[in-house]
Amino acid sequence: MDKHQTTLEQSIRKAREKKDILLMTHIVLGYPSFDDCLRMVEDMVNAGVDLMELQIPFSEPMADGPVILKANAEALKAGATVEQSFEMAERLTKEFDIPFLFMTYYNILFCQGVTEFVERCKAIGIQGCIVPDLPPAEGQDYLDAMHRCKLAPVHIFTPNTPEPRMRFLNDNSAGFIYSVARKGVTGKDTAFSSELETYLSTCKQNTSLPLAVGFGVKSAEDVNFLRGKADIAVVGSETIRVMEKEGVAGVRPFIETLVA
Amino acid sequence: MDKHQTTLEQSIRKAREKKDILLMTHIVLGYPSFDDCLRMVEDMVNAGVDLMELQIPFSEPMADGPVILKANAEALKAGATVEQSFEMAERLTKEFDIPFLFMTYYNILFCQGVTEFVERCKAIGIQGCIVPDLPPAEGQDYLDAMHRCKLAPVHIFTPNTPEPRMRFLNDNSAGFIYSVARKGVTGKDTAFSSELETYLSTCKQNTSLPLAVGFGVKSAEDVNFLRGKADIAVVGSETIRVMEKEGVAGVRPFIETLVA
Amino acid sequence: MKNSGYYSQFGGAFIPEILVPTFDELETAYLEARDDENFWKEYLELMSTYSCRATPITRLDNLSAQIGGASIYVKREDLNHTGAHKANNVMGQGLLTKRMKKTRVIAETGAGQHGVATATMAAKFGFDCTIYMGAHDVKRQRPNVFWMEQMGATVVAVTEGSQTLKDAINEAFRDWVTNMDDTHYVLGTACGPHPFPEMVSWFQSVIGTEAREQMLDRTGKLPKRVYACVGGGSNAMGIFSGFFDDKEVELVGVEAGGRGRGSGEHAARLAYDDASIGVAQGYKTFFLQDRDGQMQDTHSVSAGLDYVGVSPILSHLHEAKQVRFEAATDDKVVEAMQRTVRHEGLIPALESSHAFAQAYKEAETMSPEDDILINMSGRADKDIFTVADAVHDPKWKEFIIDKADAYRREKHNG
Amino acid sequence: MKNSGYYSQFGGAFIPEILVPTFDELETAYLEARDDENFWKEYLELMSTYSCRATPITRLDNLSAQIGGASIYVKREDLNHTGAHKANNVMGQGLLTKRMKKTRVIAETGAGQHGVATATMAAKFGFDCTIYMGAHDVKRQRPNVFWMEQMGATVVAVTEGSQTLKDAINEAFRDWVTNMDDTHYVLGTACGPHPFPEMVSWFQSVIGTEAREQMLDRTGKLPKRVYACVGGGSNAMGIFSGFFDDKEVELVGVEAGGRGRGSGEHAARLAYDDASIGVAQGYKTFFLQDRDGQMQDTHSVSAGLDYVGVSPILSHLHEAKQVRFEAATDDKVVEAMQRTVRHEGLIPALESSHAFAQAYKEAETMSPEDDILINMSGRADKDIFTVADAVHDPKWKEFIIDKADAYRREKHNG
Ligand SMILES: Cc1ncc(COP(=O)(O)O)c(C=O)c1O
Ligand SMILES: Cc1ncc(COP(=O)(O)O)c(C=O)c1O
Repeated sequence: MDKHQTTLEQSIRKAREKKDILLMTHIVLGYPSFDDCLRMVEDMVNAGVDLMELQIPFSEPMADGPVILKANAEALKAGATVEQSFEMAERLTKEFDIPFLFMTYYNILFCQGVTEFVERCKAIGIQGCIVPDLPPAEGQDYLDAMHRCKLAPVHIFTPNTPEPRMRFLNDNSAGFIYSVARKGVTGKDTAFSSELETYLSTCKQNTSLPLAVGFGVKSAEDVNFLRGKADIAVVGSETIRVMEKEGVAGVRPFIETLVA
Repeated sequence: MDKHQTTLEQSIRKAREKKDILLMTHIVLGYPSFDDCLRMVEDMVNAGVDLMELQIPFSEPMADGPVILKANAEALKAGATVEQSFEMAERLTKEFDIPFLFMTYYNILFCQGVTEFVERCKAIGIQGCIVPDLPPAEGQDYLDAMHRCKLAPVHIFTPNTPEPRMRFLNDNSAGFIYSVARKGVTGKDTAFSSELETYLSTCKQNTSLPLAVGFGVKSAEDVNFLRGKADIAVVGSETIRVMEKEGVAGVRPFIETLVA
Repeated sequence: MKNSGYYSQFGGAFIPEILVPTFDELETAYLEARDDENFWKEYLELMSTYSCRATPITRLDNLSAQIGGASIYVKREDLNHTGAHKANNVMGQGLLTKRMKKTRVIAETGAGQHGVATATMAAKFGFDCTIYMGAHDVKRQRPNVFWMEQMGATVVAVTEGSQTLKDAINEAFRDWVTNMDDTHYVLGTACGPHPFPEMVSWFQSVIGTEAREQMLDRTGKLPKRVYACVGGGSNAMGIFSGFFDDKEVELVGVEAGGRGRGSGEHAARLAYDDASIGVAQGYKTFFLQDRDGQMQDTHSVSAGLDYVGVSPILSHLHEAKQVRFEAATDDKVVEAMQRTVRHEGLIPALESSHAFAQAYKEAETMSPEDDILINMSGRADKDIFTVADAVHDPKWKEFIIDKADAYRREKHNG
Repeated sequence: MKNSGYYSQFGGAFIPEILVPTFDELETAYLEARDDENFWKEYLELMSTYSCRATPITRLDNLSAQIGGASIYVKREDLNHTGAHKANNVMGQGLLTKRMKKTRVIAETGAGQHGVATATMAAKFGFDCTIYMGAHDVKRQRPNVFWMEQMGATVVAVTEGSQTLKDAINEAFRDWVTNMDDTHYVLGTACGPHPFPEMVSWFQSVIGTEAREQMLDRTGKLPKRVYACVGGGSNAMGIFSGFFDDKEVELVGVEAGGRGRGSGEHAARLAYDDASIGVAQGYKTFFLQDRDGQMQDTHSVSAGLDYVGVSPILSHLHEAKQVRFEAATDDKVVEAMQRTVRHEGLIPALESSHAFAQAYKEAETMSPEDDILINMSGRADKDIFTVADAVHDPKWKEFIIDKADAYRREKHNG
């Protein structure tokens, strides 16, 4: 993929001019309900979140841990469809002035038709996609469509990824690189150590894109650690955990502690 | 075994001079108790029984059917021993003037010592033995001891026994031949038919000894059928069945119907 | 990734980025093993000393006569150690795990058969072992769980999703993405991301290689048709692969027809029209899914065929018309099992009984000159709870109730 | 009777007169079969196509290393069809039954293993089949009863005596004395009246013949000791007979030590001093009996060794010091079973585990140059109720209680 600069990347770079580090959060569309999602997004944006992943629920979320897994299952049980997810996303992109990405599994795209899916993303103002079970080698159609639509296909760096592969992934990505800070699925703890620092600097060396770091971020301390080492801190499962424990109203205060 | 005439045979032949057919009954020593056995023998003798089998209980009565099987087990459960059986038999031979035989399985003899067992039989007035799991080929010691003591080793003819084997069994027997009227264990029904008549005449042709016929005799009609075809009608399980149904007191009336 | 592992449009490796190096390593190890003559020798040696390969071929004398059509032969994978063809695959992957110097294995299991096989292999090789099993299946298949635990395996009851096989697979992948350094994931069937479909089929090919030779030895000719049940597709791939070059041999895959066509309660991905192409669990194939791509609940009397996807290689062979797919319904399957038990003294697993049901049906219309071959992928004697329920045995229920009462009393008294 | 079948003072045929012609016929058929080369060929052919003979020899790599003494090999009779060496005997007697043109078979069973094997054989040969089983064992071994019934056998629960194996034998004889014309009694072990001990040992000798050759092939030498569990003695006779001419091979029979020497709760007829010579069930041997000759109650964790008598041939070999007898206690047996499952992935039947227990104990004191061979007479996976109880698995009990509750609800609702 040749290195056009996407709107997503531009927005990130612009936001970074004003902030040391950006905050990206994650919700599962339709969990606990679409109405609650709307409220949570509103609260998060008001609390200062800079960009958001909207996960379209899938019945087999292979790369997700227990918290998000359950959220996927509950959303589907409550009847969430892909169509509803698109409608909700369209509303969110219209109402809130931050970049939104879709996160979902490949079968959702595949069953909609990859091109149709991407074109509809474009139409409703989604700026990028994260598809964790679609390596670039399997996803040429997808990459082509994203490229055509000037959307950002985000790929993932892991502590296991060799540097040549990082460069390959970078070449196939746009918007930013999503770097996972440890092995395993979403929602487990990571020790924020000097080892992690080394890893992040390797990541930086192998991408020209902004760097998001995720998996396990759950406190202002964690976010602070990433300041200067990454562009975006990703808070995923922890938001859902807070919401499950304290209700939708608990999300905003939690986010505010992170950006404080 | 050379053909000495035993006291048993003599008694049978003498009794037959007065009666068309003799009646032999069967009890299991110690069932339901030794006292009840005593009473039953008394009643049977008074009712006109001509000779009796006293079964020493054994834990594995392979050739017995359910009624006698259970009687064996109950007697043992109540604590019956071989010693007690001997004591009871001694008392019976003293008190009642009919021939008594032991019926039991070989292990009882074997564990006492075959010679000791036989000598003790002699000493207490037992006139013969029926050991259904001891074919002559396995029982030379036993045959020798019985012969020495002039006791009667009784063997069994069955509808399956070929004639040469009948003659062999006859040669190894004394007292009488016990002819079973059908296949199977004790206590099951037999159809008293013309087939049976043919079988009994074959039995007669192959023995010089009196012929007892058993297995399934349970009414005056059955006994009548045997008149002229055999010397002794054997009533086994049926007496025990009657006793179990009607109590010890029911035995005498039952026997009386048979000899009427 | 050296080879994306496609069979026409099916297959691939749709895996989380973190597993990419692990799959590279696995593929390399697998390809090296395939190139190394000694590896296959060692594998055959292991299977002939630890299990009882070559497994025999048995002729069904009574049923062939009764049915009055084709002469029926059975490949006896039920005689394998642990009671099914699953042994072939796990032992092969065990050798590969050793080769990769890993010390821990994980596996998914539905019926429990693959879990027991993997736990057995782990005990034999001295590996740590964790088995993922849907909580629903843990309940249904306690005997298998018992043996896995006795083997030293940790059995994790997966309470996510439909709590069955597909969820156990997802959970095994979740473990793997955390522990790939020392852990090999012993996938149990010819599904999943490349190289699993091909690799599992390779290990199972021992069935077909033996069977072809045995049929020639025994009858002087090739069978007219070969039947195998199809869950993920490994036993079918195993026996079919012996006959791929024999165009005159018709290969018949038999899926779980459950409550029948149109009932929505079955697991027939290729024989019925309810499945569509999709990508899940790391590979592209026909899945029983809704229009959004969400996987649907499946149903079968046999836990081992009760699965949403199917080997991508079989999807390809289906489209290429090299394998014919049929489905046998629950009632016919139980009937075929009982008939085989009653008249031949063989106890086919409910899974395998699908192949028997279809073979009996077709044998009738064939000539006594024709031979057919059924793959008896496993034995049912360990599935007694399922089988007793399937045949509604009242004495069994009484026995269980009495046993439970005794356990309850025991609890009370001490 | 052509030959009274004595082994020094043990053996004989103490049978009711009505069975004499039947035993004559059986002995004649047996002797003719022995003389007929084709019979043994047919037998081997049947065993290699219907079961998986030759069964392999497996080396216990992990436990040999762990124990650090002798190198331990296992003869895998567990891989037989129906899961134990019992298959060898029943298939042989099945051929003989056909030869005698009989159409019905009966058998006794304790653990149920021989009952399942006989029912299987009957299904295969198309014989009617009745199995006698102590009512107590019917309760303990419902899974086996279930399979016998599925095979079409009638299972009669014997409510006489101690309601276990010996009573089932008595009852089978009672059936036979009624139905000898069309019926063959398939005795399950190397006991009973002549020719059973010799005939059953003959069929089981296939184990020893194979094992001797396999050990030579594998290790280039004979094993120093051979271990087998001893119930009636058939699997022991089977494997030992391969080595009778090898004076350097020590043969070790392992009986059920139950709760130990002196406890009165065991089934050790030869290893302990509690048994004496007697005659019961048609033959003379060592029995656990009281001074009057009444058989005593025995105890073992394994139903298949829980028997009052023992093969007369083994009693002879015991006296002749050609076989050494030991007893393994219940606790050591369960431990040996668990150890074998955990570290080798083999699931020896509780019966077989007696041999494992003794072998492990002795291996320790031997040199790594020495090989020993254990006969794994059967697998335990069908005995899950007994095994789960023996290892006190709480999850198993919960499972049974839940299952029972479900059955109860079902009854209520429909
Ligand atoms: C006996 C048996 N047969 C068949 C199967 C189905 O698997 P596959 O289609 O991979 O052979 C299973 C799965 O558990 C099984 O246990
Ligand atoms: C697996 C197994 N081993 C051993 C035995 C004991 O019998 P035998 O001593 O005749 O081999 C039995 C009897 O049921 C058995 O099932």
